[in-house]
Amino acid sequence: MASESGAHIANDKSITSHAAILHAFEEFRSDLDLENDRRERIVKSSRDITINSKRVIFLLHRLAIAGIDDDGVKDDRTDYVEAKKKLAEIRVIFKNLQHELEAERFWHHQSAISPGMQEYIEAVSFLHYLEKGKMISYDGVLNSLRDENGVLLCPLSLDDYLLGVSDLTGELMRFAITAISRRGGRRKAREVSDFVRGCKADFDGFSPYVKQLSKKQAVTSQSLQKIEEAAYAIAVRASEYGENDAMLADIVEQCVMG
Amino acid sequence: MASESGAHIANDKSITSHAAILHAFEEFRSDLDLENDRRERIVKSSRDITINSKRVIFLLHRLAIAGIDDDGVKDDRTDYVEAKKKLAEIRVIFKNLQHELEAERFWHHQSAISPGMQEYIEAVSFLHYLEKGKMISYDGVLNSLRDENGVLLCPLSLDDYLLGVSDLTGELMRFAITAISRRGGRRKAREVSDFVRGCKADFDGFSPYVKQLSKKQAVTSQSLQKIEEAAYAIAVRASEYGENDAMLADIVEQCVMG
Amino acid sequence: MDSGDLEQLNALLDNEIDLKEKIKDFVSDFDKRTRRVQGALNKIHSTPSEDVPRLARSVKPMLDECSLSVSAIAGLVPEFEYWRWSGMWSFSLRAAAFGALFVHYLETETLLSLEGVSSVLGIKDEWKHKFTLQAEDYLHGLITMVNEMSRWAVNAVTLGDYERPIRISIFVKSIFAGFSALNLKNDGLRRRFDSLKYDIKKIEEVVYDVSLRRLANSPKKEGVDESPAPR
Amino acid sequence: MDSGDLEQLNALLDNEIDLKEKIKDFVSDFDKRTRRVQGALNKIHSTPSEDVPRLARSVKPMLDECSLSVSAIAGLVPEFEYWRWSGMWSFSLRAAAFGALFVHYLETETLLSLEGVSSVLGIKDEWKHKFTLQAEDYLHGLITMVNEMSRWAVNAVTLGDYERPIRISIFVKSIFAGFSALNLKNDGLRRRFDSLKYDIKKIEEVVYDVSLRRLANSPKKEGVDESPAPR
Amino acid sequence: MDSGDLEQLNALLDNEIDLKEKIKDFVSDFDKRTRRVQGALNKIHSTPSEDVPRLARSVKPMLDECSLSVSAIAGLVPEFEYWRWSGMWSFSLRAAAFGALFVHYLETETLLSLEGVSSVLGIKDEWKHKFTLQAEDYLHGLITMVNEMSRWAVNAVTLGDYERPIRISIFVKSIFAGFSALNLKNDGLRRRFDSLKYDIKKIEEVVYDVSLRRLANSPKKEGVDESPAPR
Amino acid sequence: MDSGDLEQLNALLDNEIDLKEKIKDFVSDFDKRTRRVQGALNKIHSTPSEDVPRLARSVKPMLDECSLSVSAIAGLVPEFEYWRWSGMWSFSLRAAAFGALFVHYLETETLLSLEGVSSVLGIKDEWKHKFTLQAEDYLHGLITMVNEMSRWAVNAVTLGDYERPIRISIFVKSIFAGFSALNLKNDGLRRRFDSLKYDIKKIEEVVYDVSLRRLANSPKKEGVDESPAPR
Amino acid sequence: MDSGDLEQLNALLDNEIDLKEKIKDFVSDFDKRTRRVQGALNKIHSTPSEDVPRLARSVKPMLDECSLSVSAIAGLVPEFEYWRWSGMWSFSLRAAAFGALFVHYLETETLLSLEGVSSVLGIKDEWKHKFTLQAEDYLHGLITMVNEMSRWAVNAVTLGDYERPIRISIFVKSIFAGFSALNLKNDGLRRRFDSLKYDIKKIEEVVYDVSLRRLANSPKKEGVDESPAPR
Amino acid sequence: MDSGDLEQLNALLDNEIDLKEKIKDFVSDFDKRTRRVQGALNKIHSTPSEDVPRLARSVKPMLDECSLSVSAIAGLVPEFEYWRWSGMWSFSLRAAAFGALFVHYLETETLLSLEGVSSVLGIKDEWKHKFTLQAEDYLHGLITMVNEMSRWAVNAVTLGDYERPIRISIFVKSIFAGFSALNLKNDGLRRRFDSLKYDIKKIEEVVYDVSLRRLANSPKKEGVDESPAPR
Ligand SMILES: [Mn+2]
Ligand SMILES: [Mn+2]
Repeated sequence: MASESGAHIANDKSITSHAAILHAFEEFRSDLDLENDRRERIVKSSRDITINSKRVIFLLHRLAIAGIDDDGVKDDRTDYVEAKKKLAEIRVIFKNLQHELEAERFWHHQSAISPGMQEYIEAVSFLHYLEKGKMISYDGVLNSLRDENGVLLCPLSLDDYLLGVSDLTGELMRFAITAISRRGGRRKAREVSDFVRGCKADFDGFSPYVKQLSKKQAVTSQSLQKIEEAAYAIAVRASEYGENDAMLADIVEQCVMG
Repeated sequence: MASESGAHIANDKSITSHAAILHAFEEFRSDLDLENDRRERIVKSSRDITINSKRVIFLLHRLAIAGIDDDGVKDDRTDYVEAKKKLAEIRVIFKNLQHELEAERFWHHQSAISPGMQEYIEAVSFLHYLEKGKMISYDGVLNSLRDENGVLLCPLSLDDYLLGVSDLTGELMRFAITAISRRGGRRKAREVSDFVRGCKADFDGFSPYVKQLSKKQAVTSQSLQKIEEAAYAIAVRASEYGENDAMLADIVEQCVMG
Repeated sequence: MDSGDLEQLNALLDNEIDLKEKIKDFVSDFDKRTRRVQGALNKIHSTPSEDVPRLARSVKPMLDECSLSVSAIAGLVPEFEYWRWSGMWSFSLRAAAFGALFVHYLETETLLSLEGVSSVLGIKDEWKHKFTLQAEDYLHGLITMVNEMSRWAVNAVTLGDYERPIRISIFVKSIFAGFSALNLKNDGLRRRFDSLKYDIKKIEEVVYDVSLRRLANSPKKEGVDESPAPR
Repeated sequence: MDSGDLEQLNALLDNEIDLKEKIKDFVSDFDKRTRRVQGALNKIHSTPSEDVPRLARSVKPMLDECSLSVSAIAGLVPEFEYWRWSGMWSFSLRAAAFGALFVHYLETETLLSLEGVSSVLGIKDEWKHKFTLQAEDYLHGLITMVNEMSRWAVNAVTLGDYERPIRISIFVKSIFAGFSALNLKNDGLRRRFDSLKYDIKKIEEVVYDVSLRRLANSPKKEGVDESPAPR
Repeated sequence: MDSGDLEQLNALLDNEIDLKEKIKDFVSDFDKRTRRVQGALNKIHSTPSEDVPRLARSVKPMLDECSLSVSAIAGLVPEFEYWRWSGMWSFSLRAAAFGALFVHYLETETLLSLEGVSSVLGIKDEWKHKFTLQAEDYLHGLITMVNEMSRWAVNAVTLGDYERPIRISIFVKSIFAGFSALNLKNDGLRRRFDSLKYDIKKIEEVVYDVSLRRLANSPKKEGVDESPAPR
Repeated sequence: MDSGDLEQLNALLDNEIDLKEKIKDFVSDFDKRTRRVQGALNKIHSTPSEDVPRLARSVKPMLDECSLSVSAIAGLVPEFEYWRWSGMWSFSLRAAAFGALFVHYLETETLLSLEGVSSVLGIKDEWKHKFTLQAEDYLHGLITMVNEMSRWAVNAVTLGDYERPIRISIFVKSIFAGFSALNLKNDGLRRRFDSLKYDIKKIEEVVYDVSLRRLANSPKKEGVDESPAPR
Repeated sequence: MDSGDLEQLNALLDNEIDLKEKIKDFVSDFDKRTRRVQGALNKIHSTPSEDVPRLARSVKPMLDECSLSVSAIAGLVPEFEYWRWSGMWSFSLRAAAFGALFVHYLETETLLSLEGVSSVLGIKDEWKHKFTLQAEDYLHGLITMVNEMSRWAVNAVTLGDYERPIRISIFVKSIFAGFSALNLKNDGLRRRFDSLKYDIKKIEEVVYDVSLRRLANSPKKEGVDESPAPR
Repeated sequence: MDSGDLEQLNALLDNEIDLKEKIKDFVSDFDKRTRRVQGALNKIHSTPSEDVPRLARSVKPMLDECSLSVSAIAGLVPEFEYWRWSGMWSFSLRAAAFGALFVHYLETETLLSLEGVSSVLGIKDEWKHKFTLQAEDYLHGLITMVNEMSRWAVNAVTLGDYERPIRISIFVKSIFAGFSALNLKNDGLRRRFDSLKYDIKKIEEVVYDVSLRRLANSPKKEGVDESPAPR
C-alpha cells in the first residue's frame, strides 16, 4: 500500500533542478540557524539562573545562621523574605524563556537549560528544608515554577529534579558544620544527619537509572560522614560533663561573655 | 623605615568592631560580585563573537568557491562585501565590550574573551588570505580592531593572535580539498600547500612558549598532509595525459556538459 | 522524603524505564530492517546499468517494512517528547532516509525532498510533536548516499558503464553546493560534510579518467537528453 | 608570513619571555622571604603569652624585607598588566598578607584592613594598574591566619593560657560572619571558607573544654577589660 | 563463507547474545535486592544498641531474596562457564557477601567464613563450575564491612554507646592482621586493603576519645590498673 | 580470621598468581611465534605470483611451532577454566588464526573453516573447557586477513600481476557478504567489520584502475550472469 | 640495516630486558621483606611501653634480611648505572629506611643519620655508582616514621601511657624544624612534607587532651626556659 | 636533626637543583637548534630533485651547532650520572639523530650507523658515563626519518619526480625488515614501530600509482617484461 501511493508522492517530492536543491538547502540553513540561536539564548539564560541561584544559596546560609544566633530555642521562624524575592526574580528569567521551551522544544534543548534548572532546584529545596525541615517534592518544585495563573513556566524532568535535590546534601553539610558549634547545634546536627542519611537511602534506588546520580550520591556520602563526625565531636565533649546541652551552653556563654 | 611608619599606619588601619568587620566584608562582596558580573557579560559576548565568526567563515568558503566556479582563470577578484559587513557587525560586539576590557581589566578577563577573539582572528585571517594570499600580520589584526577614530576596541594578546591564525590552516585545508577538483584547482592546491607549509615552519619556533600551540601545530600537520595528498592525486592523474591543466579541464568539461 | 512523594517518583521512573524498554525493542527491529535495506542497496556496486531499476524496485518492500517500525515507534512516543527519545533511533532513521533517497535516485535520478522521504517512511504530519524527520537526519542520509555514489562511480566504470560517473558528478555537485550553504557546528554533520569533499574529489577523478580516455564520447549523445539530472 | 611580521612577533615574544624570567627571579626571593615570616610565626605555638609581643616584633623586619620584594616586582610589571602576571606571585603575596595580618593581630588583637596590609607590604597607591592587593588575596591570607589560630588555641591551653582560646573565639566569629556575607564561586576561596568552619568548630571545642572546667574563671575578670576584642 | 558455516556462526553468536540478555535481567534483580540489603544495613548508623538484633533480623529475609537471585542466575549459566560470565554479577555478589557477613556479625560478633557466606546466599557445592563465591569476592565483601564499621564506631558514640567502638576495634584489628598475612598481588584488592588503614586509624581515634574520658573500659583490660593516675 | 581459613585463602590466592605467571611465560613464546608467522607472511607484498606457493609452504613449520605453544598453554589451564584465562592469549591466538587462514588461502584460494583453523593450530576437541577457538577469535583472524589482502591487491599490480586484484575482489566480497549476514552485537568485532568497508573500497579502486587501462579481463565479463543483482 | 649493526642493536636491547627481569625478581623479594618489617612495626600501636624494647629487638633480624636484598640488587646493577635502575627499588628502599629509622628511635629516642641508615641496610661506600641511599629516599623514610608516630601518640594514650605523646611531640617538632630549613624543590617530597603538618597538629591535640586533664606533666613545665621563643 | 646533617642535606639538595637548572638552559638551546634542523629539512617536501643536495648541504652547519649543545651538556653532567639526567634531553637528542640520519640519506641514500650519528653530533667515546647515544634514541630518530619519507614520496610525485618513491620504497622496506628482526619490548618504541606499517602502506600506494601509469621503471626490474600487456 505504502509503496503504491509512494510512487505518486515521490514524483511530487522530487527536486529536479540545481536551483531547487539550493533553495531546499537554504531553508535547512534558516531552520538550523534558528534552532542554534535559540539554544544559545537558552544557554545564556541558564547561566544567569545558575549564578542567581548560587547567590540565593549563600543568602539562605546567612539567614539560617542568623536565625540560629538570634534564637536557638525558638522554633526557627526565620524570615526568608529576601531569599524568596530573589527566587521570584529567577522565575522572571524562566518566564522570559517560556516560549523558547514550549512543546517539543523543551526536550530539544533540555541539556542547555539543565545546569540552571538543577541549581535553581538546589536553591528552592534548601529554602524548603530550612522552612519545613523536609525534602521538597517533585510537585513542590513544579508548583514553584508556575506563574500567577498556574501556568507552568518550564517543564521539569525527573532527572533534573533528582540531580538538583541531590546537591542539597552538600549545602546541608556546610550548614550543619556551621550550626553545630552554636547553641542548639547538637540537635540541628542530628536532624540534618538523619535527613541526609534518609536522602542517601531514598536516592540509592534511583542511581542506576539516572546518569550522574551515583557520582552525586558519592558526594552525599562524604557530606554525611562529615556531619556524622561533627556530631560525634560534640557528643564526645558533652559526654564528659553530662547531657543537658542548654545548661552547658549557658555556662560556656557566661565564661565567654563574662 | 617601613616598620616605623608601619606602627602608625597600622593603628589607622585596624578594624576594631564586629560591625566594622561586617562592613569591610560587605564591600568585598560588592567588589567580587561586580567583577563576576562583568566576567559573565564578557563570556556571553565572547560566545556571540564565536558564533558570528564561525558563520563568517562558512560564508567565506561559499564566496571563495563561487569565485573559483565563476572564473577560475581571472585573478580571484571575488567580492567579499557581504563577509566584510558581517565582520563589521562583530566589531560592534567588541565596541560594546570596550569599557569592560579597558586598562587592567583586559588581562583580568582575558580567558573569558579569548575563545571569541581567536575565532574572530580565524575569520579575518581567512578573509585576508583569500584577498591577499598572505598571512595577516599582528598589526593587521590589531588594525581591524580599531574604530573609525583609530581607537582600539580590544587589546590583542600575542597568544590569541598565534592561536587564532593557527586555526586558519584547518579552513584552508577544507578550502583546498573543495577547490582542487575545480578548474585551476591544481594551482590553488599548490599555493595553499606552500602557504600552510610555511605557516607550520613559522609557528614551530613559537610553540614551546605558547600554551596549546603545539596541539594546534599537530592539527596543522594533519591538514597539510591532507592537502599534499589531494595535490598528489591530481598530479598523478594529470601525469598520465600531459601537463596542461587548462586544456585538459576544457576537454573534461566538454565531456560532462556535452 | 515522605512515602507519597517517593512513590510518585518511583511511578515516574518506572514509567520512563518501561517506555525506554519498549522503544528499544522496536528500534532493534527498525535497525535490522534498515540493515536489510542497506545490504540490498549494497548490490548496486555489482549491478549492471540495465538491472538498476529492478534493484530499486526490489528494495521498496523493505522500505515499507521500515515504515512499519517507524509507525510502531511513533505510537509509543508521548506527545512533545520527540527529542527526549530520538537519540535511540536516529542512527536507524538516518539509514532509512538513505534508503528512501537512494531508491528514489535510482528510479528518477532526482533528489527526494525531506517531505518525500518522510512520506516514503510513512511519517505522518500529525506526529509533529512526537516523530518527525529532522533536517539533520535527512542530511545525514543524504551524505551516506553521496558516500555510496562515489564508490558506485568507480564500480560502474569497472562494469563498463562510462556514463554513470558523469551523471553522478552533476548530481552530487548540486548536493554539495546545497551543503555549502549551511552553517554547521563542530559536530557529526560537519565532520561528515568534510568527508563529502573527498567523495566529490574521487568522483571528479573518475570523470577525468573517463573523459580523457574519451570512452564516454560515442554513447553520450543519446544518453544526455534522457538524463533528468539538474544543472 | 613575511619576515618583517615574523621579526615583530619574535620581538614581542622575546620581550614576554625576558620579563617572565625576571619576575620569576624576584618572586623566588619573595617566596623565600614569606617562608621566613611563616617559619617565625610558627613559633607562636610554643610561645608563652608574655613572649608574644616580642615574637611579633621580631617578625616585623622580615615583613619589611617582603615589601622590598613587592617593590622589586612592581617595578617590573608594565602598566595595566597586573592580571597578566599576578598568578606568578599570588601564592607568596597571600603568605605575606597572612604575615602582616597575624603580626598586627598579635600586637593589637584587631583585624588589619586591606589597606593596612597593603601599607605594611609597601604596596603603593600609584601602582593601581600594576600591583595591588586584591580582596581575594587578602581573604586567603586571612583564612590562613584563622587556620593558624585554631591550632594556637589548642597549644595555648597546653602552655597554660586558658584565656587565649576565648579571645580567639570572639575574634574569629566576627571574621566568619564577614566571610558569610560573600558570594563565592566554586573556587579555591570557597573551599578554604568551608575549611574555616572546622577551625571555628575546633576553637569552640577548646572554649567548651576550658569553660566547663572553669579553668578560665579566676583570671577572667582582669583580662576582659583590657582585651580590645570586638563584640 | 558457505551457508552452513554461516548458520553455525550465527547460532553461536545469537546464543551468546541471548544468554547475556537473560543473565543481565536476573543480575539487575540481584542488584536491586543487594541494594535493599545495603539500604537496610545502613540504618545501623542511627540504631541504638538495644535495637541492633532487631535490625539484623529484619535483613535476613532480604538475604533470602538475594539467594533466589543467585539460584536464578546459576540456573542460566551453562556448566563450566563460570569464568565467562562471572564479571556480570561480581559487583552484586560482593554486596551480598557484605550483607551476609554484617548480619552475622551483628548477631554473633564473629566472622562468618567463606563457606558460611556461600551457604547464607544459597550457593551450592555442585555449582562449582557455574556459580561459586571466589575468595576475592568474599574479601571484597569483608573490606566493605570494615569500611562500614569505622563509620559505625563514630555513630555509636554519638548515640551514647561507648563500648561499641572498643568491640569493633578488637574485631577489626584481627581482620586486619588476617589480611596482612595474605599475599595480595591482585591490584583491586590491595588498593582496598590499603584503605583499611584509614578505617583502623579512625577507629583508634574513637577508642582514644572514649578511653581518655573514661567513658568505657579501656580495651587493655589488664593494662588499666597500671596506668598512671591523673594528677 | 582463624589461621585455617587464612591458610586456605592464601593457598587459593598463591595458586592463582603462580598459574598466571606460568601461562604468561608460554603466552610470551606464543606471541613471538605468531609474530614470526606474520613477519613471514608480510613477504607476500613483494612476492611475484609464481613464488606464492613457496612462500605459503615456508610458513607451515612456523604454524606448527604455534601449535606447540597452544598445546603448552592448554596443558596449564585447569579443566573448566577456559574463560578465566583466555583473555591472556586471545591476541596471539587471533594472530595465529590469521596465519592459518592466509596460508590456506594462498594454497587453495578458499576459506578455511573454524574447524580447519583449530586443526591447523592443533587445538583438540577434548580441550573443550580449557582451550578452544571461539567464533569471535576466528572472525578477528579473518578480518586481519582481509586487511592484508587489500594491501596485497595494490602490491600485486606493482609487481605486474593484474589478475590478482580481481581474484581478491571476488573472494573478499563473499567474505563481506558473510559478515553482513552475521548479527554482530560484539563491539570490537563490529568496529573491525566496519574497517572491512575501507578494504573493499580500496580493492575496488585497484580493480577499477586495472579495468580502465584494460590491463586485465574485467571481472564482469564472465561474472555478469551469476552476479547477485536482483531481478 | 646491515646484519652486524642489527646484531649489536639486538644484543643491547636483549641485555637491558634480561637485567630488568632479574632486578625485578630481587626487588620483589626486597618488597616482601620490607612489608614484613612494616607489619612488625605496626604492632607498636598495641604495645605497652614496657614491651617497646622487645618489639624493636624483634625487628632487627628482619632488617638484616632487607640488607641481604640490598646486597643482591647491588650485585646486579652494572657499575655507573645507579640512576638507570634506581626507580625500580626506591619504593622498597624508602620502606626499609623507615624501618631502620623507627627501630633506632624505639631503642634510643634519637634520630639515626643517613649514614646510620645506610649502615643498617648494609649499603657499602664502594657501591657509590650502583647502589646508594639518596637524601631523598632517606627523607621519605623519615616522613613515614613521623606519620606513624602521630598514630602512635593516639594509641599510647589509649594504652595508658600519657607521657609518650609529649616525648613524641618534642622529637617530631625538631624533625619538623629540620625539614623547614631544607630547600625542598622536589615535588613529591614537598607534598609529603606538607602532610607532616597534619601529624603535628594531631600530636598537639593529643598533648592538649592529656594536659587539659592533667594526666601528664605539661611539656612547658620543664621546657619553657629553653623554648625557642624570640626575644 | 643536628645542624651538620642539615647542612649536608641542604648542600645535596641545592646542588641537584642548581645542576638541573643549568642543564635545562643548555637543553633549551639544544631544543631550539634541533627545531631549526627539522624546520630546514621540512623543505624537502617542496624541493625539486635537483636541489636536494643543496638542501642537505645547508643543514650541515645546523647539525654542527647541535653538536655544540651536546658538548655543552656533556660538560655539565657529572661523571657516571648519565642515567640520572638523560631524560631531560632525550627528546632533543632524538630529533638531532633524525637530522643526522636524514642529511646522510639525502647525500648518499644509505643508512648512517649509530656510531656515525654519534660522530656527526660530536658525542665522544670518553663520555660513556655522562653522554651517549643509546640504541633507543637512535631508533626513534630512524622512525622519525621513515615517517618523513612516506610524506616525501607523495610530494616528490607532485613535483614530478616519479623515481623517488621507488628508491624510498626499497630503502624503507630494508629498514622495516631490520626493525622486524629486533626484540622490541620497549613500549614506546614498539608503538612507533607499529606506525611504520602505515608509512609503508602509503609508500606502496604511491609506487603502485606510478607503476600502474608506467611513469617510472617498476621496482621489479626483472618482472616488467613478463607483465601482461594491456589489451
Ligand atoms: Mn551547591
Ligand atoms: Mn575553524
